[in-house]
Amino acid sequence: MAPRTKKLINQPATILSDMLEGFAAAYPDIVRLTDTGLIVRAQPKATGKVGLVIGNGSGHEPAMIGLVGQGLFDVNIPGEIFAAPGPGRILEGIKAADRGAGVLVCVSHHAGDLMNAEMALELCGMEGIEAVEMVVLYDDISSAPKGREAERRGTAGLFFTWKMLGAFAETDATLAQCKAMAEKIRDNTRTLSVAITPGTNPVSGAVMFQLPDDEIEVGMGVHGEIGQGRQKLVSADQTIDIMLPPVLEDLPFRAGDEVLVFLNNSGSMTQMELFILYRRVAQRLQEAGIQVYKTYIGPYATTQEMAGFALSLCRVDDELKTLWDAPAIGANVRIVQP
Amino acid sequence: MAPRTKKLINQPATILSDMLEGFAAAYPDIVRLTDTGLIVRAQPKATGKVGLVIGNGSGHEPAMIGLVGQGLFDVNIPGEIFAAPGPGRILEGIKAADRGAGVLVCVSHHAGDLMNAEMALELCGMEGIEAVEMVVLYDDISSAPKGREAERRGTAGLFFTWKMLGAFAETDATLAQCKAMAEKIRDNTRTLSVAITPGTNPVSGAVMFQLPDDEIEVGMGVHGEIGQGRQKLVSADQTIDIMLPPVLEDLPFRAGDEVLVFLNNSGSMTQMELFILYRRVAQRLQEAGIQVYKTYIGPYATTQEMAGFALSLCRVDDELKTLWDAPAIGANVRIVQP
Amino acid sequence: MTITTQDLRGMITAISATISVNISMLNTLDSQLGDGDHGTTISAGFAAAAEQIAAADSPFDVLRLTGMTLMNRMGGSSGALFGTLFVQAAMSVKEAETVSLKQFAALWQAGGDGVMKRGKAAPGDKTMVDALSPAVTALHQAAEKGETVEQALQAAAAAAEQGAKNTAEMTARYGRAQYVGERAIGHVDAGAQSVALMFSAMYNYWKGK
Amino acid sequence: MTITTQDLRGMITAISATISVNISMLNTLDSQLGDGDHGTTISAGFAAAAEQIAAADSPFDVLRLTGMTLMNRMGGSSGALFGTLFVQAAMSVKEAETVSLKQFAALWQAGGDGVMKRGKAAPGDKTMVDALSPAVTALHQAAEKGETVEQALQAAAAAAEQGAKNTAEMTARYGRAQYVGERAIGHVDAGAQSVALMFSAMYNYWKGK
Ligand SMILES: Nc1ncnc2c1ncn2[C@@H]1O[C@H](COP(=O)(O)OP(=O)(O)O)[C@@H](O)[C@H]1O
Ligand SMILES: Nc1ncnc2c1ncn2[C@@H]1O[C@H](COP(=O)(O)OP(=O)(O)O)[C@@H](O)[C@H]1O
Ligand SMILES: [Mg+2]
Ligand SMILES: [Mg+2]
Ligand SMILES: [Mg+2]
Ligand SMILES: [Mg+2]
Repeated sequence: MAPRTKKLINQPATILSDMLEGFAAAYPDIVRLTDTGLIVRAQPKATGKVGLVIGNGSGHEPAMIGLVGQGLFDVNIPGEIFAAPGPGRILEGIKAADRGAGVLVCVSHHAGDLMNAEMALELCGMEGIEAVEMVVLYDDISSAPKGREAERRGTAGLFFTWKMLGAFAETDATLAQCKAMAEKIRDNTRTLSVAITPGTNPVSGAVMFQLPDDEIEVGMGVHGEIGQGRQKLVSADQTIDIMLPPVLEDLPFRAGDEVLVFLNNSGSMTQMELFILYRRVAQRLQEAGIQVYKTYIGPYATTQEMAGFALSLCRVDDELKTLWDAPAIGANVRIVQP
Repeated sequence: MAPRTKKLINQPATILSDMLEGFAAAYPDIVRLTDTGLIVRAQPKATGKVGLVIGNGSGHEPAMIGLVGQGLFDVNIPGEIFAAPGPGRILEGIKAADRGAGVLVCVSHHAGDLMNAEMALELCGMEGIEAVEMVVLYDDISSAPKGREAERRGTAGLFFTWKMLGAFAETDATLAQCKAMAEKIRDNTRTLSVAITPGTNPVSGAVMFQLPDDEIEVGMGVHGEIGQGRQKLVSADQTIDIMLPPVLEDLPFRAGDEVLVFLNNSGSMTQMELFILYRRVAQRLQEAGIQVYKTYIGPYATTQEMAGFALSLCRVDDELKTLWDAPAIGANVRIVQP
Repeated sequence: MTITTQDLRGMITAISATISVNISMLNTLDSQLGDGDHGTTISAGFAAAAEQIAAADSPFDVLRLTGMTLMNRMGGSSGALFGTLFVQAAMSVKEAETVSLKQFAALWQAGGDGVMKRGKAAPGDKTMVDALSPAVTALHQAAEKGETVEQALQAAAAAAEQGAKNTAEMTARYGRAQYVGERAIGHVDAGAQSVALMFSAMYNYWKGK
Repeated sequence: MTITTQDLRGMITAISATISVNISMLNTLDSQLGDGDHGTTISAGFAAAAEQIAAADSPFDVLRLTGMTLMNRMGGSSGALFGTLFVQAAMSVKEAETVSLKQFAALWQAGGDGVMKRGKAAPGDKTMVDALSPAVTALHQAAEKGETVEQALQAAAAAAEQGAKNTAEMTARYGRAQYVGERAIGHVDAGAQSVALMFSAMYNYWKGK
């Protein structure tokens, strides 16, 4: 059949399997594709360490296939495009990640991800698998007001949790400690996104939302969910001046705090633009007396070729700084210190 | 002034300085921005090693600012958008890269880059700086026929040279050996690109070329230079079936060869598509009896938000394999083995 | 008159056939409020379920296998919810060899309760619940009145269809449709329409047998 | 009548002024065949050069500083080529305190040769050379005939303008225009038009002084 969008795919029905086969073929040192469509580490971590698992809709690459590897996830269960995998597949993922010290099922807060993970845990209960915990993560300040944090969506800022939790789960941390660490990172993270131009759904070929040539959408979700509202397209500096204050106020981040900063490329932002944007972030944080410990700029959770970015901050203490600096070697996300 | 394209910049005139300031602020561990607008390593390499320098037009990020660092370049001289820097600035870059063992000026073959580098070397001659050599690199099989390789343009495949030459220049290799190594890698590399949708020039706001909804351009250059000709948009597998044979025939790559494979994201290709494309590359190479040593998939030389990719192969021997596997830690390009 | 295992298999097969000819209609509905994939997704789910149940030999087996297949094949929220619908329905006929109309009403009641518990949506929230809930009520009423299975299914199908239609007047609090706010008004919810198609397919199966 | 250092400074300033009011015309020409930045680029180059030469106190200094500034400020091929034009022109008047018309013709000849050596393009290749080369010929002829500087510049400006116009009929072998192939026909080369503007500005300077 003719491709329905100007994308280089074979056919909508095989996007997931074609992608996973190509991905696994490209990175045999790092990942392996199982018969049941799981992405697992090429070298499983040592026994006696907590396994980290996540299931998610595909179409957001590198999330999450690119985040399986040393210092990151043990197993990813990729679902169809923008649809979380079902509970049976999550259960398989849990089993594959078990190294004898229990498994933490990580959930980026979206209805489908949560429901399927809940059902997978019910299946664990029925099968007598006990050392399994679930942690639900969220960071998007535009998706629910302060005071109702647990209703918020999981977006780009979860990258902080995956990176640092991944490092923590390489230590002798227990399952309960891992869960507490994930919550600690989550509770110190806040994110706000902006979209400039839409992406297209690779299955249906539909443009995911409409945006006039001179407008931006603040608070856009990772599937093109409408956010807080439209604003006029302004300069890079003015865009940061719109986005940073609500992020800072929400936690709040205060003078004297040390933070990690992440600019997530939603798809087709140029690095040029991201560096121009980061310049203003650095200026404003310095003015506010907030110190940047490390910066990460790049794609993590993309929305196909949507142009836009997320600004995410995580407040860190010495423990988190050490975890951030530990090596992480996923196929598409490699964090190593010089 | 109002932005002239839907990009998050401040104004066309300050794109370069805004970008460089933000970039340097984001990666203080890896790079430093000098008063004269050079990007240099935060930690200069030890004295007695050959310095590697490159100047180039900006707008292709991560190329080349993102490739300054350990195991990569010592100095990058970023020019204005799509315009090589002048000879005076290249001369400054040469001086900044000198660690007492000479400097190799690398040129990605484009008229402006070559002329300005030639003039910089003339300036070196006038100033009595002697230990400077120039090497001109090219890889794009669509830009001149076989037999006239030296007329070809430098495109995405130069990534192989930068990576492995960078590793080589961390050893005690001499200037002459470094130049010979660059030529060796160049002479084993072949590349072909395809564009799907155009990017916009961030200075003029102009769309860089026009392409009907159902066509692709094979042989597109990194500034939107028209290639071999238009073809109908076909599936991912068929696209590889069009692109791979001429690449293989040109060197030629033969059964029994070992190769590095690189898929360069020209800007807004999704990783999903690149993995789907890579699947077919791996299949076809296996059929041809050509063994893949390592694969790299990601952006190196982008053309703003152009959608498209380059397929590049480099034939390697044991020496090159060791150089590929050495750690490279640039701001936006980190190659480390698990 | 009771509903046999074979009838339940026939109904799932009929649902699969009906949904498969309505894929683009359901996708179009979903594209107004969501991401436009509901028809593709649910059709793939029921097609797989119809295959899986070929050898199922009890009402419990047919319903549970259908539910598990929908869950794992569809994924996402709708896989979880349509899957839960059938899995919970199965749980209420665990030991039964055949299903009376009263039991039939009760099993959809159990399934619907499972959906509401899993997804939190209540009637009026512009979801599949708005078609399911009136259909269950219609089945209960028919059972109490002593109507035939065919009459009951006809009433349930009509009630589900009306329930789906009514979603056009609502704004959504759950699912992707919650993000379109007031713009949702005027559009029928895709999941509710699927439920209506399910009951209509079951009625047609029964009428035609 | 000779050309003084002050005249050369005045001519560079005049070129800068003329180019600056033609930025969008030059950008438009370049956008037909290249990337649409030629006007912006060359205008920035000459504006910087006009500043740099304020204190230059010999013909060599004025021309060399102009060339170096164009090179470093413009970058790209056009910076290299317009820079080379002036740097090579400077080399041919190294010791001179003033410049005769004959020397003036010779310095542009040297500059033009430098451009052709650097860029490889010959007349007919649809580049700045196609305006430069007839202008140089016109200067030589005027010098041989013993015409005034003003007459010489008028003839050179007219020849350059005609040379630029003629590029419309050509296809390109150098510069970005080489990639548009036959589609180049009908469009004037931007760099050639800049050269025509340069000579026209120099003529107007001389006429107005
Ligand atoms: N929380 C919920 N409770 C009940 N039904 C829901 C809920 N969320 C979504 N739905 C139903 O799912 C339908 C969407 O299904 P589908 O398009 O397959 O999934 P997705 O929204 O993940 O693409 C909606 O039309 C709605 O009827
Ligand atoms: N090799 C060459 N020889 C002579 N002139 C050239 C050559 N290459 C380019 N040019 C001139 O440069 C002009 C383009 O200048 P400009 O737009 O500033 O540079 P770029 O093409 O790098 O954007 C062309 O119109 C042409 O006159
Ligand atoms: Mg969906
Ligand atoms: Mg240019
Ligand atoms: Mg949907
Ligand atoms: Mg140009």
